[in-house]
Amino acid sequence: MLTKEQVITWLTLCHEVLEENKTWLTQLDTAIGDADHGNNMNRGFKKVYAQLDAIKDKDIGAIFKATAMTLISTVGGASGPLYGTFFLQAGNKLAGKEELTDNDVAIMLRAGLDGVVMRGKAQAGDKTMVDVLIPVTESVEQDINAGTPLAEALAKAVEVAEQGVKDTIPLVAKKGRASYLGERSRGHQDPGATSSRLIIEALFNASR
Amino acid sequence: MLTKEQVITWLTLCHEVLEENKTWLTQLDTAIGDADHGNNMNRGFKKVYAQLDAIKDKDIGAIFKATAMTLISTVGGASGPLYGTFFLQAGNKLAGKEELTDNDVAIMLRAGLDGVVMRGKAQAGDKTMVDVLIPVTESVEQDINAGTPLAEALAKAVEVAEQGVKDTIPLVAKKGRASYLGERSRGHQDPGATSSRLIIEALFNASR
Amino acid sequence: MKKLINHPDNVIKEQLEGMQAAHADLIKVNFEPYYITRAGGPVKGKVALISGGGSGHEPMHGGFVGHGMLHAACPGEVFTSPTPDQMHEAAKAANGGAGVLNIVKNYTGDVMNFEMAAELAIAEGIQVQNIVIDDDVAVKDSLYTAGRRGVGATVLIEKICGAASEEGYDLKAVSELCRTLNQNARSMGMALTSCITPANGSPSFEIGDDEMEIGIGIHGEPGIQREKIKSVDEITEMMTVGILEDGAYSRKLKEWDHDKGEWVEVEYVDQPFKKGDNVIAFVNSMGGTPVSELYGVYRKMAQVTDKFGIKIVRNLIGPYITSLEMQGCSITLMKVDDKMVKLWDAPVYTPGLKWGM
Amino acid sequence: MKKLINHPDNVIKEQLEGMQAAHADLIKVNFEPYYITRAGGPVKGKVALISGGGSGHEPMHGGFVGHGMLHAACPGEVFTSPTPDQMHEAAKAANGGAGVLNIVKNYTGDVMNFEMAAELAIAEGIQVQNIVIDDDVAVKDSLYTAGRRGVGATVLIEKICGAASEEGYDLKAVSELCRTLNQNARSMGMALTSCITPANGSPSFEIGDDEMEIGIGIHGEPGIQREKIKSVDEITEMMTVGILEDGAYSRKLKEWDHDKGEWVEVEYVDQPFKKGDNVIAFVNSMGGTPVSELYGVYRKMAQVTDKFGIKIVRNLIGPYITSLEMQGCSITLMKVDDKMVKLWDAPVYTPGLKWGM
Ligand SMILES: Nc1ncnc2c1ncn2[C@@H]1O[C@H](COP(=O)(O)OP(=O)(O)O)[C@@H](O)[C@H]1O
Ligand SMILES: Nc1ncnc2c1ncn2[C@@H]1O[C@H](COP(=O)(O)OP(=O)(O)O)[C@@H](O)[C@H]1O
Ligand SMILES: [Mg+2]
Ligand SMILES: [Mg+2]
Ligand SMILES: [Mg+2]
Ligand SMILES: [Mg+2]
Repeated sequence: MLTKEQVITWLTLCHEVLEENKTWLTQLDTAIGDADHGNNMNRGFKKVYAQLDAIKDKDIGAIFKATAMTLISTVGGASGPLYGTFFLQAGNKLAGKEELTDNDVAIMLRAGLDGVVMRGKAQAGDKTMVDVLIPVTESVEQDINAGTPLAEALAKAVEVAEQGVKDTIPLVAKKGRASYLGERSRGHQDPGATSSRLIIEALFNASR
Repeated sequence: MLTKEQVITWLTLCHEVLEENKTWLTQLDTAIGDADHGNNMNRGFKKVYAQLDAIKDKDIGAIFKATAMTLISTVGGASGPLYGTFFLQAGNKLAGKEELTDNDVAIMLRAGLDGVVMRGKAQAGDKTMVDVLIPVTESVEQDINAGTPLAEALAKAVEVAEQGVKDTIPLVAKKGRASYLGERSRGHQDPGATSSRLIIEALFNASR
Repeated sequence: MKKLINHPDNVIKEQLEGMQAAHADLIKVNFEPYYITRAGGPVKGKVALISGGGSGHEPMHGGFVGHGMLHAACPGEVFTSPTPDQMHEAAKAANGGAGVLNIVKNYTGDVMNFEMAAELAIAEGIQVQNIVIDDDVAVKDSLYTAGRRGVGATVLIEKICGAASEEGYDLKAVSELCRTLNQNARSMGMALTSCITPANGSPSFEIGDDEMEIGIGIHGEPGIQREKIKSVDEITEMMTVGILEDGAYSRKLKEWDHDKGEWVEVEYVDQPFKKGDNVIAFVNSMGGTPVSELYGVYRKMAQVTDKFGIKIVRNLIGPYITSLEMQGCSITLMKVDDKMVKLWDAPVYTPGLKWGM
Repeated sequence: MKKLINHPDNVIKEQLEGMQAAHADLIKVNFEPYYITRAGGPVKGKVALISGGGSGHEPMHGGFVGHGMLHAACPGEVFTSPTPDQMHEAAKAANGGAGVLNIVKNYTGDVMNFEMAAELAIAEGIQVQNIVIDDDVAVKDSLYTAGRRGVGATVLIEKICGAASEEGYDLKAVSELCRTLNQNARSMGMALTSCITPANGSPSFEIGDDEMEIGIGIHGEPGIQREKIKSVDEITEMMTVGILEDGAYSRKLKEWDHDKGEWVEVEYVDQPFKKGDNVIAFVNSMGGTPVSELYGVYRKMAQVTDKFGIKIVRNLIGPYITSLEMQGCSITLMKVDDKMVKLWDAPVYTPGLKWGM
């Protein structure tokens, strides 16, 4: 189960880790993108964090939707609409909730992932954030279905996410800016996959 | 005495030394000017050299005037009109001559110097080519008046020229581009004084 | 970092303030959120042309707002697509009742954000179309990439469509013209140096003194290929031939179907240039390359087009779609008919492009 | 050397060829010797405005040949004054029977070469005047220097005098206007980087990553002073205040006395700016600084002029008088009356500056 407080903690932790890892994410985006992913994500979650106090009494669906709108209007680039849509779809599915069951968390991930894919049309192996979000969602769904406690399922999700990030390294990008580089994108870790991993890790830390 | 052949040799040697010292002169002009003096002088005397064959049968006054016109129309910058005027005025004084007496050489230098000063209005100590041309002219005039053989007088002129060049180093420029630098021009050798020294040295070598 | 800026966080705001102060007769800058409209307000009865993208490409797009060109522009952070709320506010401010055409450069971020913006506007009953510009032949295969990038053609298209809007073309007609122009245009770019975004303070890529990047976009990113620096003739020939010999290019682009009321994917196939084509030739500086060198490029480019039997009927030479202070250039060729040339010649009066009035 | 060129020896020729190919409707390039005239030939009955100087400052001056601005331009080697024969041929080609005004930037070389050229033309019975532009306040004392350099004001003066010539001003009247404008104008420049002349292949000066040069000219030479890099606000304030607080400036300039038939030295004293003055403000890129940064400069400059009670009535922002690919900028302020503003607004149609037609 995830209380509303834990949801707020998650978003707070997202802000913290994205601030901490801003330079690193931008460096990753420098190699195969346009050197802004860390700045984009940090700008977005800084604003999300700044507004948390004002929205923390709404239901979780509304909190996610407000988060989505903030991300959409402050991040820009590819990641803005993608993460924005993630939270928008998650928020749609969880409208009215004051806390999330373990299954709700799986539903949230699935809805978010579906949103990202709907927006960005990326497939597994395209070297994008969905290379983290797909295995993470599948892993959490399986574990929750099997009755694994949430924190445990999310602990595993962090490992799966880390693996997903690593798996992007040898890939040739087929979506986003990195795809222009063709073969030159091989050997580099995808920045969006990396930020997804950080967000999943924040979720795990919030769930403990 | 300077035969017409020696005059042609002088201009040929000017071409050679200015080609050899092109980079150095430009380096000197990089420090306190606009990094073109070597290129300017080389462009000019290359053209003078290329035309020597066509004018070598004219009288010496005419050879100098043709040289002047070539310098004026190919060098540009400050040094083009200045060296152009040097040869123009020298040519005016030596119109019709088929060879130059020792005294003619002194007259040539004085006429050239006067032309440079008339054009450029520089005084001794302004850190320009006249800081070489003035002492050289005075030294040659004195020696020739005193009956010193030309080659000997010019050998001394080379030393005087070298000293004139060295003396420009501590000066603050008051004319030309280097003057914009004010105190920053101190400690650098004047490029135009340096090219004048090379031209005087070429004259000496031609006279031997 | 060798830049004339104050704190990196304030760069865009302050530069927009400067732009507003300089061109108050032409444009009006809105600061929260950022968008730029014409000083005179919306143009009644004319299709509003809106474009936008990351900052760092100046004068594009803000410098192209004004009579005969754009009605509004949305600047994002440096090299980062602007956001749907900006675009939506701009659309509302610029709409003169005849609908809005969003001219979108083909980058995942720009496309997605402009789609969301269009959805917002459509939901409010504004007529909107999004046309995606994708002219960069350096990106070869649309199946395995995000498709060709939108680069230099954007400038030419904004000019010509702007004139069409002034002439009273309706949304459908301007959209159709925009689509055709995009299919008629191809570009290629190269870089001699990288550039530095204010936020990062260090070059986007390292490059040797004797190296260049071929097939770059406009975001300071490395290109398709790194090579030893060549002569301007060799570089220009390579780029021009690359453009002229580029084959038919097919891909699907998303557009709004006004009848169905939904996004549809339409397949477009660009036909290669052929002998006898009339073109507008655009030699663009990436920001740090002076116009003198662009003339060197133009010289060789004109020789190559000539050899191919392609006639340059108009040209544009200068820094119009840039990557901050990057040194390098791009070439765009766009096939035009007489009608398009007339629209090109029509008066334009913006901070970045002026003639005819 | 990061340049889009072929062999350094051919740079000027090839770039002029490119320019000719690109702007055949506007200009005609003569190659031996180099000069650029209007495509239509001399303008009958109008004073011919001629300028020239080293190459490397593009679009100045060749890019300013055309309706409403120059009648001819003489490009020298890079950063080297052109020669009298070029100027003389240009004068003969451009003279429409109403005489020639040579607009000369105050550099020893330019001044001497243009003097010799004027003498040649006068000897052939052409009416000529030379007006020397010297607006660079970084050079303080005319007694101990070659005097103030001619920099940014040149562009504004060429535009306004060009319009005056179109309006039919005679040689005396255009000369008088030119003189007044020069006395009304002051400039200051700074550099973040050096530049590389093609012939040399290495930077004109070495400069640290955290350093800048203040008080530079336009020939890639070091400035009056080196400092640690500062914020754009500090740099702009320092330059603008330097211009606005510059005191009366007195020096002698050589002009041709048509009655006496000889050169005379005339003393001119420029009066400082004062509260209530109307000015044209020109923020110029040295070549490598993108227009976005110029807007940052403009923002602060406008704040400073405002504080001084000086009103900016027109502006020009962009790379117009450059030093190859140098990064940096210059500011020019020129006091104008209504008549001058009207001439500024008059149509101009050149490769480098276009409006009103
Ligand atoms: N079509 C897509 N679907 C999913 N993720 C994508 C897509 N395109 C890009 N991304 C992700 O976005 C990341 C880049 O984000 P960011 O740098 O913020 O945006 P931009 O590429 O516009 O500069 C990439 O690393 C990738 O993971
Ligand atoms: N007024 C002057 N009188 C005499 N010599 C001068 C004068 N001004 C400049 N010079 C000389 O010219 C030299 C520079 O020549 P050059 O570099 O070819 O021309 P520019 O300064 O126009 O680039 C200086 O080193 C100086 O010796
Ligand atoms: Mg990015
Ligand atoms: Mg020099
Ligand atoms: Mg981006
Ligand atoms: Mg010079």
